[in-house]
Amino acid sequence: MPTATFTPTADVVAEATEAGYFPGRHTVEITEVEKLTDGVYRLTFRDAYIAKHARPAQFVNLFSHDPMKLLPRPFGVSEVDGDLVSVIFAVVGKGTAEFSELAAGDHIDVLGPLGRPFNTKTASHYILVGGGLGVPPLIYTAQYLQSNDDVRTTAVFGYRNDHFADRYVSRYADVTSSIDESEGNVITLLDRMEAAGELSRDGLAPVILSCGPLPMMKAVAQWASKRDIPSQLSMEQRMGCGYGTCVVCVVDTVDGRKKVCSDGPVFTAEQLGWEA
Amino acid sequence: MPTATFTPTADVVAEATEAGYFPGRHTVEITEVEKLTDGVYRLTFRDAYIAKHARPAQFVNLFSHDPMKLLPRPFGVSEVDGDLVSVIFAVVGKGTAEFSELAAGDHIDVLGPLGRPFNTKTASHYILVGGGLGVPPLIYTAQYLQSNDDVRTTAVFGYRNDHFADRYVSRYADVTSSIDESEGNVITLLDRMEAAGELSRDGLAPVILSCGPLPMMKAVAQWASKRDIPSQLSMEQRMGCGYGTCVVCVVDTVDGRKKVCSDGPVFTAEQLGWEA
Amino acid sequence: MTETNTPINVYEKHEWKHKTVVAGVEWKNPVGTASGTFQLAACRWFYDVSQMGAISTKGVSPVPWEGNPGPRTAESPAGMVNAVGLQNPGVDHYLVDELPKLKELGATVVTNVAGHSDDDYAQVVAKLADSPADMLEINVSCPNVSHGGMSVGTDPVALSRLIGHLRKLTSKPMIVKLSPNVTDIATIARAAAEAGADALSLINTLVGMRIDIRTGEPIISNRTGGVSGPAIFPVALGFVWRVRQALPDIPIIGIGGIDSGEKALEFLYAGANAVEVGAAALYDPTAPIRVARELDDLLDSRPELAAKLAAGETWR
Amino acid sequence: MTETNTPINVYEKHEWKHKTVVAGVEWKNPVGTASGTFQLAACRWFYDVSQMGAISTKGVSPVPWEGNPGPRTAESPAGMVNAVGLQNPGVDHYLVDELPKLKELGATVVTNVAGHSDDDYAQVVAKLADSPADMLEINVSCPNVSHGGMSVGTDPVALSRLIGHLRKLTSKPMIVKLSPNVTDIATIARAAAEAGADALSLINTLVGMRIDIRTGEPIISNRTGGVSGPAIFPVALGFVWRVRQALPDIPIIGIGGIDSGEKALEFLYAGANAVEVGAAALYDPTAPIRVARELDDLLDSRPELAAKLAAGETWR
Ligand SMILES: Cc1cc2nc3c(=O)[nH]c(=O)nc-3n(C[C@H](O)[C@H](O)[C@H](O)COP(=O)(O)OP(=O)(O)OC[C@H]3O[C@@H](n4cnc5c(N)ncnc54)[C@H](O)[C@@H]3O)c2cc1C
Ligand SMILES: Cc1cc2nc3c(=O)[nH]c(=O)nc-3n(C[C@H](O)[C@H](O)[C@H](O)COP(=O)(O)OP(=O)(O)OC[C@H]3O[C@@H](n4cnc5c(N)ncnc54)[C@H](O)[C@@H]3O)c2cc1C
Ligand SMILES: Cc1cc2nc3c(=O)[nH]c(=O)nc-3n(C[C@H](O)[C@H](O)[C@H](O)COP(=O)(O)O)c2cc1C
Ligand SMILES: Cc1cc2nc3c(=O)[nH]c(=O)nc-3n(C[C@H](O)[C@H](O)[C@H](O)COP(=O)(O)O)c2cc1C
Ligand code: FES
Ligand code: FES
Repeated sequence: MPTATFTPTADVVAEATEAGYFPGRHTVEITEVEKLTDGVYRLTFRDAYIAKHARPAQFVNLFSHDPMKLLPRPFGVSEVDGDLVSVIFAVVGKGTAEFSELAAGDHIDVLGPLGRPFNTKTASHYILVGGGLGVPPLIYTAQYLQSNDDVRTTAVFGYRNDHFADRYVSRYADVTSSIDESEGNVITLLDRMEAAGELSRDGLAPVILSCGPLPMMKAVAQWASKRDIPSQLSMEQRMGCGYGTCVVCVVDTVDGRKKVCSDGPVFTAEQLGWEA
Repeated sequence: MPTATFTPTADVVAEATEAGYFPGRHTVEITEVEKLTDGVYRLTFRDAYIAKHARPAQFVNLFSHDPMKLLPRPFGVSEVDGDLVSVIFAVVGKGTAEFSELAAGDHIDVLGPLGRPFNTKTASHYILVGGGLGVPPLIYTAQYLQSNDDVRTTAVFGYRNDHFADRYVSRYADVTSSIDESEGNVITLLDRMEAAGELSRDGLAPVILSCGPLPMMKAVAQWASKRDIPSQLSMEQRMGCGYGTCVVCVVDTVDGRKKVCSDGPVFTAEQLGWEA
Repeated sequence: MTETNTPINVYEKHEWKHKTVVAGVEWKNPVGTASGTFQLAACRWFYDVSQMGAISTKGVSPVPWEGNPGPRTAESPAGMVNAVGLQNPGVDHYLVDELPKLKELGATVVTNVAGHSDDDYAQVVAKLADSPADMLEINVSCPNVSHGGMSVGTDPVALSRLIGHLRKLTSKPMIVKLSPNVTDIATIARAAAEAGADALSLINTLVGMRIDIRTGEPIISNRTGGVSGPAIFPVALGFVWRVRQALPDIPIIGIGGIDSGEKALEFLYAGANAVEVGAAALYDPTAPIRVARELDDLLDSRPELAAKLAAGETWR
Repeated sequence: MTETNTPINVYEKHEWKHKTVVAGVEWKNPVGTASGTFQLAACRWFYDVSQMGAISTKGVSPVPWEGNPGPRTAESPAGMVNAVGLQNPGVDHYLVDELPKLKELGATVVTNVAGHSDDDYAQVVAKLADSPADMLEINVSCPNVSHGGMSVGTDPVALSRLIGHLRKLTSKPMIVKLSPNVTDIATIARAAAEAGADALSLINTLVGMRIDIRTGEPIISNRTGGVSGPAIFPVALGFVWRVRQALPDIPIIGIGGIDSGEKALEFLYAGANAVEVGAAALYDPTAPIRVARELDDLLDSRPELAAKLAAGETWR
């Protein structure tokens, strides 16, 4: 069945990298689409380039097969396995509804990896504070840091109800704790960690990496700021290109309006003016 | 793979006919796509309603899977076999290029049958004069008239080179004669028939039913008119709806501009002012 | 998540849950057909046309018009270009044929009026004054005729004069159909309203064209035509929004690229009282009734909006 | 049959076969990037940007502008709506950053100029007068700023005054970029030409919007924005056609919905000397160079058109 209008050359990725460029939009094969919980799916595709280059909090643009829907759908990379790349997404509109109906063997157009990653260069205890559909990039952060002996990771995830991502993040994080709305939120968990003296771990000072709904991230940034814990927040905005050329994806920072896709998605609490 | 924007109800045809309406646009299964010659294909789909109701020179609208391409592509019904309907088409643009890449098991949206058929009510010798991609509806005309003992049919087909439709029309027509550009054109064949005294057959007076390029049809109409042979011509025009509501598909007739899709596609030589 | 993904059986008997009122005229639901894309003789075979909110019929002129020669259409991305040039059999024929048949079926009828001159419009409106038409829709926005049509709809002074004149000829609710091919829609809309329009409908088509790269020549005989279909949806919505901002009270019928209940709903949120479905009916004959049904369901969960519409009010 | 269906390797070394000349400036090929959809820092990683016919850079203002708050975009059928509001780091930054880097790479540069007032434009043009920019493109057509921008581009008197003024400040070839949101494009185009424009580029975006049916509110913070992408292609083509009919001699750059060599070719047949690719570059980063390559091949079989372009002439 003929679909996408976009017809990439035989092997965009190989041709681009050979010529010294980033691969443009290209078509990849889907290897799995799995339902995690109501309205939440995990989609895996084969892309050696993205698998090799993705860094924590970087995202990929997925494109609809419907040429009526031209704009990219950005999703944080949630896991990498060999040359397989996974994203986890919630069905919120027409594009994600379409993606949820894809299956192994189908194809999809992608562009990526995109965005500036979390800064994970310091030897720290990275507390990965995620809410809702902000958790996927934090799963990958845990995975990415797993082999790094100089750091420790603790996942602190808040869910509406089903703890759908715990089984993924717990593969990689040193500690996983999660909570749902019936019990409290990520601040509840952070408070508990503090009370238990677990903010530092193995002598490593805490750094918060967070992704989730805006109110949650603001609360987290302020909570951290009060304790002098540095925090990095991964932001969302509607995008035109995802690679920095159109300036539509802005958030307000203390240095003016910045592009989520290429100045971010990661910003520090200071940049966002979110200190307590 | 999700495609067409159009999502018909479970069974538009059954629901519509049950309620006393014509079936609207609906999705059918393709059972075969066959290449007949360079750039010419025969596409067969399953549609009991169209199979049952189609009359000679009626057409069906086929729709692209690409929602960028919304307008109908009209094609004359070329054959019916049980509940299977065939069309034969040339690849001339993006829509037909897409259709040529479809295969058995794919689906396609259709609307039809549409248009006013040839008048084949008289007991006559119907001479089916077709050129190029005008031949498909004439194949079906021959098929439709095959079981009618009161009439005789002779196919007179002109091709650019490959006589791709002979094997279909000769299944049904009493006589099939064809020619390609290396030898002459349909007028050459008509002249030969006249010379051989074959314009009437079994005492039945000739009526010409024609479909093909405009210059050919004009020549045929004038040739017939000079001999007082009635002729009916099946016309083409770019369409908006195909069912008579938008008035975009006009041709000029002696009674003013008429809709090819619902006043036609069949017009008489008199209506078109094409008498010699 | 898309709210209307259960397929609708458009043939099922349906009791409309949410009506609208446009300039005092009750529509069974807020969805009409758009002028030029509905002909009774064609559409009645596909669905129960009387179930539409209203039927806006093809523009009628004082005498039969033959329109432009073919080809009259070309495809464009997610849309189409047309240059029919208002071919129609004239108002006298309309009065004995299309209109009585539609009324007999129980349809709410909006009679679309075309003209090449003020006098043309006046002749048609005068003949329709005592007819059973429920509303008149004065088309001052057709881009495909060289006189009248769009030229009146782009000039506030000419428009005001025309509408003022027509106002004296009829007490029927009079909708003025506006062109998007203007610099300042608010001024045009205001001119129509102040001259006596009871309601506005917009948009008519955007001027556009296609060229055949095999020949280098325009595909349509008239060269340029009017663009319609999903492609123009955001533009149409923007026009309705701006007119609503400028004129808080006038009833507005939103038109342009509607092919789903969701798109219809966007128009209602932009401040329209009702909408009309045009091009979608061409590539999907039952689209108008499907859109009406989808919208009827979408309004279930929006009681505040539904109540406003039923009271002849709007969201903005 | 589509003529360009062999996939093109945009990374392959390519000798351009068909150049164009716009207001005396030679472009390697007739395809440029459209302003606001190209930033060197982003696009250079995806393809050799110096290979474009020209690079039209993001509108620059006398001082840095922060633009509109987010969200700034919404999707529309086969298109998008944007309301960036001309965020840019200002002309001084441009002169030390984007421009020298582009020239160093060997690009032909069209510097797009933005302003809120005549004086704003004048300041930028004055600063660019001695710069290595190859051409200036005066953007009088941005729908997303409340002063200047589109308001100048829709008023022939204001436009004439502005262009006349700028003409005195620079001898660089000056393109005036026109808005489609006008009643009478021919008058506007003529005003620009008579005031000293060396060329015209069109179209900028059409005003439009989207509403979120979950909230009933506009998606874009600025409420309305500008529509671009394939959806606007036939409208853009119609504008170029009409300007070419009105002004047989002025060089025209056609813009709007171009995503293939075939669509670019339609603009050339409508009378454009060159084209620019905008939105398509957003959802497909290498689209501009692919379109250029596809067009280069299409022109092979159209030697008459190719010869005219190379001589600075047009098809019509
Ligand atoms: C950097 C980044 C990373 C993200 N990572 C994830 C993730 O890992 N998992 C996940 O479920 N979601 C993630 N999102 C949100 C996700 O991009 C949107 O939910 C998705 O684009 C919605 O597409 P749709 O077609 O279903 O919605 P529609 O509303 O039909 O889409 C219409 C347009 O709006 C855009 N849009 C709608 N909602 C959003 C949104 N919240 N953010 C950005 N654009 C939006 C779409 O991309 C599209 O262009 C991320 C967003 C950003 C910016
Ligand atoms: C009543 C009728 C019966 C037809 N029967 C046959 C048939 O049996 N076999 C066959 O090969 N062709 C037939 N045609 C012509 C066929 O419809 C076109 O070749 C086809 O629509 C081209 O589609 P495209 O997408 O490939 O071309 P594109 O040029 O990409 O199409 C763009 C638009 O132009 C329209 N269009 C282009 N060429 C024509 C044309 N010649 N006539 C009408 N619309 C056109 C398309 O339908 C579409 O809306 C018939 C046409 C009509 C009107
Ligand atoms: C083929 C065709 C014919 C039209 N004829 C008329 C007409 O006679 N009078 C009128 O007011 N509008 C006419 N229109 C405009 C439509 O009513 C409508 O305003 C426009 O097409 C935009 O809506 P859409 O995108 O839903 O088609 C016509 C449109 C089309 C496509
Ligand atoms: C995100 C975005 C930003 C734009 N910014 C500018 C600008 O700064 N100056 C300008 O003259 N045009 C600007 N435009 C308009 C484009 O240059 C172009 O005229 C328009 O988008 C139509 O072309 P397209 O359909 O190929 O995108 C912008 C368009 C987009 C989509
Ligand atoms: S989405 Fe285009 S710059 Fe960020
Ligand atoms: S195509 Fe619409 S009336 Fe014939």
